[in-house]
Amino acid sequence: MAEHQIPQRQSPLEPDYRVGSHGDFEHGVDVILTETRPGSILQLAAWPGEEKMLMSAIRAITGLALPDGAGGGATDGARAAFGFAPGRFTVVDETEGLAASFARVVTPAIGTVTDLSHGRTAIRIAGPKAEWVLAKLFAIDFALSAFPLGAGRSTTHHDVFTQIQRTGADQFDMYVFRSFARSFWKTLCHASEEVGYEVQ
Amino acid sequence: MAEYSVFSLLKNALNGNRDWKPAWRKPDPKASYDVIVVGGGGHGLSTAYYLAKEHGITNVAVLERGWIGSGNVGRNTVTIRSNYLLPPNTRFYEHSMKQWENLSHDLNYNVMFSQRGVLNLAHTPAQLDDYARRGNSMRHQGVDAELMTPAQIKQLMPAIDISGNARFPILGGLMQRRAGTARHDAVAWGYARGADRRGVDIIENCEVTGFLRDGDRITGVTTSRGEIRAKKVAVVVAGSTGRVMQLAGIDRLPIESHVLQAFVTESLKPFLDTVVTFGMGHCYINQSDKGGLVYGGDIDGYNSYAQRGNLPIVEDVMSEMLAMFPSLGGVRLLRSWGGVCDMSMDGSPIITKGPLPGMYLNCGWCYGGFKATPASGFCFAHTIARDEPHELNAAFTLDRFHRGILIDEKGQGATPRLH
Amino acid sequence: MSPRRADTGGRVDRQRTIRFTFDGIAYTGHAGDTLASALLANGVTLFGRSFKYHRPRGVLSAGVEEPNALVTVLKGEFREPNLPATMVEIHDGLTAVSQNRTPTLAWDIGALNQLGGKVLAAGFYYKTFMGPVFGPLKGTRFWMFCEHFIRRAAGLGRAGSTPDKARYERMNAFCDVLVVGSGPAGLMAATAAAEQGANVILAELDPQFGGSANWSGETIDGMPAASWARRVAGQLERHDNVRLLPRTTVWGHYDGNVMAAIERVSDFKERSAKGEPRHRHWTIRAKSVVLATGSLERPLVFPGNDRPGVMLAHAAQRYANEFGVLPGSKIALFTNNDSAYGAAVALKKAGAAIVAIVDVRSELSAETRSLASAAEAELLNGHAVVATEGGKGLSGIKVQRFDAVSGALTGDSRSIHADCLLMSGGWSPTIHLASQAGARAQWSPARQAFLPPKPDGRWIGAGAFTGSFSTDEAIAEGRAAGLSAAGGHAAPAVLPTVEATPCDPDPAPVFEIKAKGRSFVDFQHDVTSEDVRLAHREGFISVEHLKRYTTLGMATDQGKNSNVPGLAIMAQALGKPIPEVGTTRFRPPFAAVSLGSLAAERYGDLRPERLTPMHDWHIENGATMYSAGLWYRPMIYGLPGETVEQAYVREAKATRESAGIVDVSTLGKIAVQGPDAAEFLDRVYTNMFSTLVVGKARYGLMLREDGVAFDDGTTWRLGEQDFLMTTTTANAGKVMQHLEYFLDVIWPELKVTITSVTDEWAGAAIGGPKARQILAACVTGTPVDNAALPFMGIVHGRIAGVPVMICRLSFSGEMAFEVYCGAGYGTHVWEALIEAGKPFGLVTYGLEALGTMRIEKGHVTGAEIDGRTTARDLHLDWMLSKKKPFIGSSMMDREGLVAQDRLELVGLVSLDNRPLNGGSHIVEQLDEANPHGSIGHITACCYSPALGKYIALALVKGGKARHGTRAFASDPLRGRFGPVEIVSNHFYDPDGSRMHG
Amino acid sequence: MLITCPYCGPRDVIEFTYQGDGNRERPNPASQDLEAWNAYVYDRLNPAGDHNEIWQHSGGCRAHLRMVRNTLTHEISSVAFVRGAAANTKSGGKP
Repeated sequence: MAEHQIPQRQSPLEPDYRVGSHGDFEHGVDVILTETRPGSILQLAAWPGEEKMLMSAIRAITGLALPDGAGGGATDGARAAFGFAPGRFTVVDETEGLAASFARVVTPAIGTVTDLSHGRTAIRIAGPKAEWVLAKLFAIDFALSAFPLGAGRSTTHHDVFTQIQRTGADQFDMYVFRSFARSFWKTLCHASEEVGYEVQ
Repeated sequence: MAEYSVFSLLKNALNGNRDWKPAWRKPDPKASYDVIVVGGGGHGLSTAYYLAKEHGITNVAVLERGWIGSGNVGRNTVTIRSNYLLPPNTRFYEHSMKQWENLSHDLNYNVMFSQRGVLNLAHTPAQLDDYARRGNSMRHQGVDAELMTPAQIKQLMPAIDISGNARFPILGGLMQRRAGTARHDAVAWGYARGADRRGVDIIENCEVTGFLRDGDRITGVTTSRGEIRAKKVAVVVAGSTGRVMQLAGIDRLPIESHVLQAFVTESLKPFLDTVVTFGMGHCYINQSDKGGLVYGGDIDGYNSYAQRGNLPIVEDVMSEMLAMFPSLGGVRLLRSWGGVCDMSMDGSPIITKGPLPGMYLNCGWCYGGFKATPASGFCFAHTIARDEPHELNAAFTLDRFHRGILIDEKGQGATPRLH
Repeated sequence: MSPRRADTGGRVDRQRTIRFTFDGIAYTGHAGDTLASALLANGVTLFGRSFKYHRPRGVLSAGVEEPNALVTVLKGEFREPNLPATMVEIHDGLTAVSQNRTPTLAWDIGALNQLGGKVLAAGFYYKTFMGPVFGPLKGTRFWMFCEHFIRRAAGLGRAGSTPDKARYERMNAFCDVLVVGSGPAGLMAATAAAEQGANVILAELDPQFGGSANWSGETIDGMPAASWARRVAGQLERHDNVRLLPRTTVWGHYDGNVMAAIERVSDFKERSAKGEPRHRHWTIRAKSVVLATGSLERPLVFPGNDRPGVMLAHAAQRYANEFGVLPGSKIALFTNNDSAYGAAVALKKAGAAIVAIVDVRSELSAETRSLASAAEAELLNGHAVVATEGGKGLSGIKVQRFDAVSGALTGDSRSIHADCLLMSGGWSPTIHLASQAGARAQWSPARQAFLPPKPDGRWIGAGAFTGSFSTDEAIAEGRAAGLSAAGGHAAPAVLPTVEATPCDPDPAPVFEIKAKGRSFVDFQHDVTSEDVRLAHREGFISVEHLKRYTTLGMATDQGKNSNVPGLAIMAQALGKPIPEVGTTRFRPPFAAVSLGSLAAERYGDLRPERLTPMHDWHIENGATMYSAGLWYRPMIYGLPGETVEQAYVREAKATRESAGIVDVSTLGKIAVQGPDAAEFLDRVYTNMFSTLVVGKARYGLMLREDGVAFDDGTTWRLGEQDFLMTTTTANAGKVMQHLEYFLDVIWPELKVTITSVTDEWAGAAIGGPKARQILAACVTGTPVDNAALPFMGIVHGRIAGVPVMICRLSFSGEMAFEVYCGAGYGTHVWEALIEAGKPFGLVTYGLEALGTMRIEKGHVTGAEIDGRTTARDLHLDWMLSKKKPFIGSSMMDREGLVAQDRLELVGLVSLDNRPLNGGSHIVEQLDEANPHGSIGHITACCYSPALGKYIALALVKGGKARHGTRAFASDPLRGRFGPVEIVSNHFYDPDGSRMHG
Repeated sequence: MLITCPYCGPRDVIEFTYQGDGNRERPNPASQDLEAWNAYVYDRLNPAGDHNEIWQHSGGCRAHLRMVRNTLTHEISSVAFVRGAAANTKSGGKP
């Protein structure tokens, strides 16, 4: 039998991922939508009292220093991490294999590592109207003062549970369940038509 | 008091309608009664009516905190049906249905019971099988039920979307043609007038503030209008059961009080002559004789006595309604309101003697109490008069929860918000 | 002469002509007109018909409270009924039609209802139609017969039947201060809050900010009030922390200051931009709310008060000052208060003649008298209007001397020629939003109105909302409210100065003139003052009984016009003060709101679709999809010409003969990790998991706390502290919540993490005698023989280069394997398996074949674990460990759960070789004509290719004891009756030799 | 209704799942006291006024919260994690 290369992962959005400008773009493209396709998406959990240990592990492996506080997070472009629940963090890396790195460091005494690299789909919205479009879908305050750079939020658009991280002044990365991703993508595109959007 | 009829209407019209008398008296409470019915809602009034009519017990007072019919009998979405799955429920509600069929005549009051049919839409083959099970259960107990095809449904209600590309296409439905709607307030008023004509005292603005006791035994009530004694005290205050029973020292019951919202649109030319329910979620809708669409959905899902709900349910219900009727996007919501429901631990009611000596309890109607109004009063009156349940309410005991003899129509267990 | 456009005045753009039609007649108006103002400008007086008597009606108001002038707007096939013409902004191409008339507005056959007159009084329906005691129309049948005709005449506008193409959207907003209403009070509040640095949203239901400033004719800071308002709004617009929302009605005040509002984004446009919604449903979470919602003028109740041409006084002032429209040329006024005098002066200025001011009060202030002189009006103080004259328009009024204290009319009546009568019965503050929030209104005997109580911290009021009707007060209160809402302090400031005509805010307590003729209280519903008195006579005396008995206040204006007059008439009949009759609590919405906006993005797309990684493959390969909850799953992969039954029989047969593969990605999957994971599983499952070795899986059963069966599935031990639990597709979410509850609330000491990994893994179940050979042909990195992969064993390997996890377990009863890989590789692995299976005759199969094979095996699913059955009922009692407590163990033996007559799982075989139906019941004695005696029902059924018979699973009383006996399937719903044999639920390969291999 | 989750801040009620009366005590798992089990599963306090109840922030951080909420006004007077608050959230402020 022939040896195979590991294939490229299939995007759940494919048939509905239409690169180009859409909606009311004649008046300007106010948001850009992309699927960022990171190689690794992990969820890390610390036992009560071990949160600091876990945060140091995150720092050791990703170089990201998370601020204290609920939803605190950081990003350096290639990697991102944020808290999404008490003692729980999402860590994302462009490259694959992050789970193995963490498995070595996050001992059973500290907490657990759960690999969701396939199970979550990462969608980015960027542009001056990003807050406006997201506010159509999510009942959280996207203003920079309420949702600082790097911070993460767990919320829901009807049935679609979503983690959102602010990765720029007008840029947000959303992590949704893969099975819902296509439906959510269509909803997001629909909501973006008013401001004109481009898929890259 | 005069009979109502087309002749009395004509005679009074000629008189400028000046000779009409109050539909029920406004008596002051007496010092004691044979039976005190706490709660002047539909079930309390019908209990008093049947105590008088069926059992000759007329020395009865109905005590109402506000105005009669101010609770759920005047806040529901008026659906009447007996399309239940489990035999204790089917039997009970079918008895009620038979009472409804002659109720206007019985009460000499037009409660506008209209057997326009109730249709439950099914959206998956599994759901259709589920409905078939229920419909067949009804048929095996002598209750009418039929399955309808999408084409038949479309014929019945042309505005409905039966297209296959709907998110939840309609594969068919379970129809009970004898089911329908009634004018909710008229039910309270009709029973009040009927009870009053048989000698029952209906006492409004009379809030029960406590129970009189002789040892364990309940011997009467204290009220905002003084003490009233009675041989028997019947509590029938669904929606306020927790509050009233607390006055009797019972603070834990297999009941949570939840708020249920209901909605009506602006008046439209009638286009929907059947009650229809959406199967992928929870939404039920009918169109009143005034033309408003009257509809509702799930309870808000948390304990509340506030008769006021919140926005998410409003949005859910509208979304589901438009999934059925996509042409109604421009139709406008006129009014919403909330009622407080006794959500029981298995979704079925309680009609029982006790739990204290001298006391009788009727509660736990979840959000299906309106259609039960006649049978509930009928059975409760029987239980009060004979000190034992009628065979129709023998299963609706309070101890069934602990004994595990549940009547769990939805199979959700002790999670009231899901019933 | 009829209404007309004045030569000057108003904010309409007279340079821009707009063309529209009403009832098929082409009209023109100006930009800025409402449909009402434009039609008035064209001389139209007849706008609609009332609900019950179909009486001709004109326009009563100029705003959201309009009860009479309701129209349907047509957009192609789409209809939007019941819109107040006063709220419809005209645009080119607007097509509106009148409602509730047959055949035309001018000649309406429904007006014959008026002949019913006194018979049709309140309560009419309750007193007749009870029907005969026998015959075809006995009981309620007679009512239904009559109802059929009543419904034909019922209803206002007609809803369309084509789907609404418009877009509706939701918008979530957060702010420090929401200001509702942009009159002088609202503008001042927004400015003050904004200057404190607060995030402010200012919502105004009209297109123009300014409220009463737009038509009061007053002067603020030396400029016309309307100009002042425009300037302030302009300043607000320049603040970064202020969002201005025109055309936005705040209609709901929910718990926690969650405010619901509807913005009419593009209704006023001929065409909306791409992606632009028609309505936007705003949900605004405001830390504080300033209610500056103003007040509503009340009609007076007197005979003929509903004739077209009778209008609220301030409405006429609005038409003149905002739209440059005169509602008449010879105008009379009828009032119980000072405010109408300002209207008289304004209309005089705009070019109308004021023929008379009829005031119920005999004593008037000098200022008031001078206003009457300024209007050059004959002042008839101590008088009342006792009749109106005319047909579909007003021609005159009759007045008589009136004593405001006794209500007595004396002397002869006198006719006055007038083509328009303006009335003012005082003002009611618009307290709806405060009332929705739970505030109890308080009656002010001075203002003769319900006023809001003291602010409760969530909201604060300002201006006319609080009963402070002068602009001076509005400005001061607005500023104070804005500061307070923003948490600031009232710094001394120079407030804008107001020049206004003096106006006593207190009306005379006169609501009704009792004279011969019908006096309307609720215009739309035709409730007269006599109806209110009839309700009193019959004992319907509490405000709620009054409303329900007469339908007063139930019309589309929700009592905005009728509420207080109705209460006042009842109070007088009872001889009690008004507040003792009761106060109505207002409910959302403040004004009617489109259903589409509330559904927003869910309109047309109710819930999201959940797709497996192989979804597109299934579609491309001919699968018929089945919607299961939110998921889509292949039902069959039909060949051309095949029926569903033929397809699943072929698929199941091929699976049992060679091999089949099915997508099982939808199964719920939960990662259970941590040092206490095994202990946790022991507690939640009825059977043991701590004894499970790494690399093996076990079938588990969960009960609810009450001892009833909950869910089942296999759980795989991937590591000492690492389990993968699977659940049924339908219960995945519920199981997750159930586990989280116990971990968080009951056993917080357990170190366990649970995570939904349903979407992480693509799953394919491959089963059949050749399944192992197929795996052997494509799996690398691990053997898959019996030694390496025994029953319930787990191995890790690769397929087509992709890491996979394979567990040997079986739902079909065949030698079978579940192959899991990262979801992103799902299609890749699926295709590799299919490719590998080709030489072995591998088929893809769907849910129908899956169901068939599980029925043959007697496995249970949601149809049997239906929330009422116990482990014993399902013959799963062997899974109930006696060595440990588990969830449900203490309650599963209660008397009701172990009773003899419970429904138990059995198998059924059709003895007449015809299909059985799901949901069919089982009886011992067949009685097709009169079905009865059900002993159970069929939960699932199929044609069994393995047995060559139609079989079913059923829940039957007595269960096992009936094995080998005959009964009948009884399905009256579908007319299917037939004999069955009751057998064990394990139809096929009961000892499991095939799956153990 | 807004519920202020100690981790996520104020969120709409739609994000939360009601888990009922928070006054119930689950008997010892090994207990055979059926009355105690029955009372735990079926009998609920149902006061008109302040109510001690359990909610889950199922549409957010998924933590279970113990709240005191008034059933007449829906006002929430206290919210806390059922499980001891994680050190991480103690050390920081609200989001």
